[in-house]
Amino acid sequence: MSEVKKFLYVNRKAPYGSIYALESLEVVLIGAAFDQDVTLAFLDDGVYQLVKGKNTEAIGMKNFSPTYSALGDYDVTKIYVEKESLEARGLTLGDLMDLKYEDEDDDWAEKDSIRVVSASEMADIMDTQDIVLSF
Amino acid sequence: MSEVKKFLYVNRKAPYGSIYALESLEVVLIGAAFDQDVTLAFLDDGVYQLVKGKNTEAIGMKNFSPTYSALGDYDVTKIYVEKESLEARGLTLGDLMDLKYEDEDDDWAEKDSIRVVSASEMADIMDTQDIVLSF
Amino acid sequence: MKFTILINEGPYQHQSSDSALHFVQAALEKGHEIFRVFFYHDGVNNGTRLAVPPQDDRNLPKEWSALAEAHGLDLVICIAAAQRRGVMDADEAKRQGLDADNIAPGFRISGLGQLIEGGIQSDRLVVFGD
Amino acid sequence: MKFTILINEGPYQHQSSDSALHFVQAALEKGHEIFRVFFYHDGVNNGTRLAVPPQDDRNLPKEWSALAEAHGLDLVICIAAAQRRGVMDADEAKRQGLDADNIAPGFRISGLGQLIEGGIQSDRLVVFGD
Amino acid sequence: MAMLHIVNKSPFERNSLESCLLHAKPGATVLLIEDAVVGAAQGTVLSDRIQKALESVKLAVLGADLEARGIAQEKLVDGVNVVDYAGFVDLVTGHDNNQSWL
Amino acid sequence: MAMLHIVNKSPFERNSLESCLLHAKPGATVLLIEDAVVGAAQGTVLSDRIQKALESVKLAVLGADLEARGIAQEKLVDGVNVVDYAGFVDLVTGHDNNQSWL
Repeated sequence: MSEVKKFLYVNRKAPYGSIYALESLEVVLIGAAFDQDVTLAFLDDGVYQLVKGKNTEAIGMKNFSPTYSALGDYDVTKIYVEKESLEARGLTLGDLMDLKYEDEDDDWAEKDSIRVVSASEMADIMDTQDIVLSF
Repeated sequence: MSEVKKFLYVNRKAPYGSIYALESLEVVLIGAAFDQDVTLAFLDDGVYQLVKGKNTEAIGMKNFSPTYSALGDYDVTKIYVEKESLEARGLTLGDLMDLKYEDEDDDWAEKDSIRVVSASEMADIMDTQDIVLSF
Repeated sequence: MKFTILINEGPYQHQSSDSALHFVQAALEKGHEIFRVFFYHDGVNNGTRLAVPPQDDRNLPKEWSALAEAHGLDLVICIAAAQRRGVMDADEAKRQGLDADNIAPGFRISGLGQLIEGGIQSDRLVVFGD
Repeated sequence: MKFTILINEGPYQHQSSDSALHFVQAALEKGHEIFRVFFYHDGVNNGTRLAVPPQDDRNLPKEWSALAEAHGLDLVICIAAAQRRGVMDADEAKRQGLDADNIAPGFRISGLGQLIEGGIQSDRLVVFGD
Repeated sequence: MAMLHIVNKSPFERNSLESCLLHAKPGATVLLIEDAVVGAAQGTVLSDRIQKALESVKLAVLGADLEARGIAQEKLVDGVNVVDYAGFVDLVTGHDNNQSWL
Repeated sequence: MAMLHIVNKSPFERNSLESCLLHAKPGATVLLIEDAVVGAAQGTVLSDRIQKALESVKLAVLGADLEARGIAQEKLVDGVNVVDYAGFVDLVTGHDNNQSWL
């Protein structure tokens, strides 16, 4: 049981209306320490979690957007966002935060963590996982 | 503030998957003692609350269907069910429990509590309420 | 105007307690009266004094307690919903033979009739939930 | 096979705790092993000993405690989620300066790593939620 | 009478806004709070439905919830009004009754 | 690999079944539990969608939840399989992985 497993975190809910987005992120951060093969999927209303320019002052909650930017430092570098979900909500990649990581296998070149994929590609990603965590 | 107010209980959720249906019913029973003008509305998935022939043994929960039949005894006699909601779910009035009350203004004649109304009629019913309780 | 507020969800999991808190604060600032805040379903979980959220997060039960103290709010937890979910005051814990209670200051446990009375006595009743 | 179960919702409000309980019972009857049941989000509220549901209703925290005792189940409550929502064991209550705790027998409080470890060590992880 | 309808869930995820609009009478106001605010944006699969709804009802969104989801006011469907919590209170007192679509 | 997808919400209320079916690959199984079981009935606005889904995936419902909602097995769309909790366990062990659509 010491082999590396493929863990997928599926995010389908908007942030702040419920706590799932925040507490899901807390699992990802803790899970990063276990050296497994981690992938994050954002689809349906989950894409709102990555929208930039949030200001939570008036709702009195902590803005946890900066944590997504730190994911690269935790070696969480595979972040898939579904194209159809963005389009249905009038969003484009430009509306999302610019998440980066440094690729240690490529002389620490800075690369994009977010990859926009079709629903069909997302289905393929889901299909090949060992553990799918949804909240 | 001693006048009678119109209280509407709006039921839009299926039973057993969540507790709202059961705990809504508990409010209706307590509220019946306050001699207000009470109406119950069942629309969207709320219509499943009134479907007959339920058996909750295998899910290990108490079947609270019989409580709906007791509503007439609590003078809760206006139960509106939305036609469009039934139709979308392949249900007819015949699939629902046969809820009755005895009309004290009509020599205690037994009458139907459930009235199937259109969405437009439901909108009119909602519009004339003082207090709308949704769970 | 006189308001009664109904809260159907516990703190944090859903935004309803936050939204209700901001609504009540705004209503008070406008000079309205809050006749009662009634906590039902998982809403009863707003009334625990054992919550210790992270330092940089809001403490919702404490915010309700503080608001109640500052404005004399009547925060009522439904007894039936509270029994199901394990929210107890000292009397109720004793009556049930339990060895502990967890109710926060400013909250009281009472029956569903308090919700209906809130509806009757207030000009407006607003529901916050999932 | 070896299972880990994740429960994201509290008892009663949603069916997830009931569904998970029946699933675990069925898995045990088939001879499978339950490596761990992890309670996250409002799921931590399954671990209170202060719940007193009506006599004719099931007592979910007690059913979990009983199942844990009968089969040596490892019932783990997430510490961060529990702190937010007020589920405390004696040690944690003391550490936080609280005057009471409410954890039910058979549950233990630990970190999120226990969930990840459950995923790694088990053949299957099944999630129950809202 | 004019009624205030309060919707708090994303219309991309749940049917509550759709059901609300089916039952809101002309002259009513529909207030979007919490996750429901995302439904008022331009360029979504629901924008036309929102535009059409504005022919018979008034639509408002809670600005605090809009900001928290990173949606700029300029991105709202034309005719949607933005209110703060004080405005939310005024909407409740300014209508004869209200209903939350949970 | 064949995946088990678990859906627990009514498809008349939420988008989770729709999203699940969009992502379930041919050969996968979709299990409906809790409130989701109502989606497997005949004669609903979704029956055609369910019928079509059966061309590429297997569909099962948890009998315990079906009974609790008063839906007779004869009223299910043809081809939908009914399982008990033991059958639920077998579906989990009989597929390579599983995903809950919460």
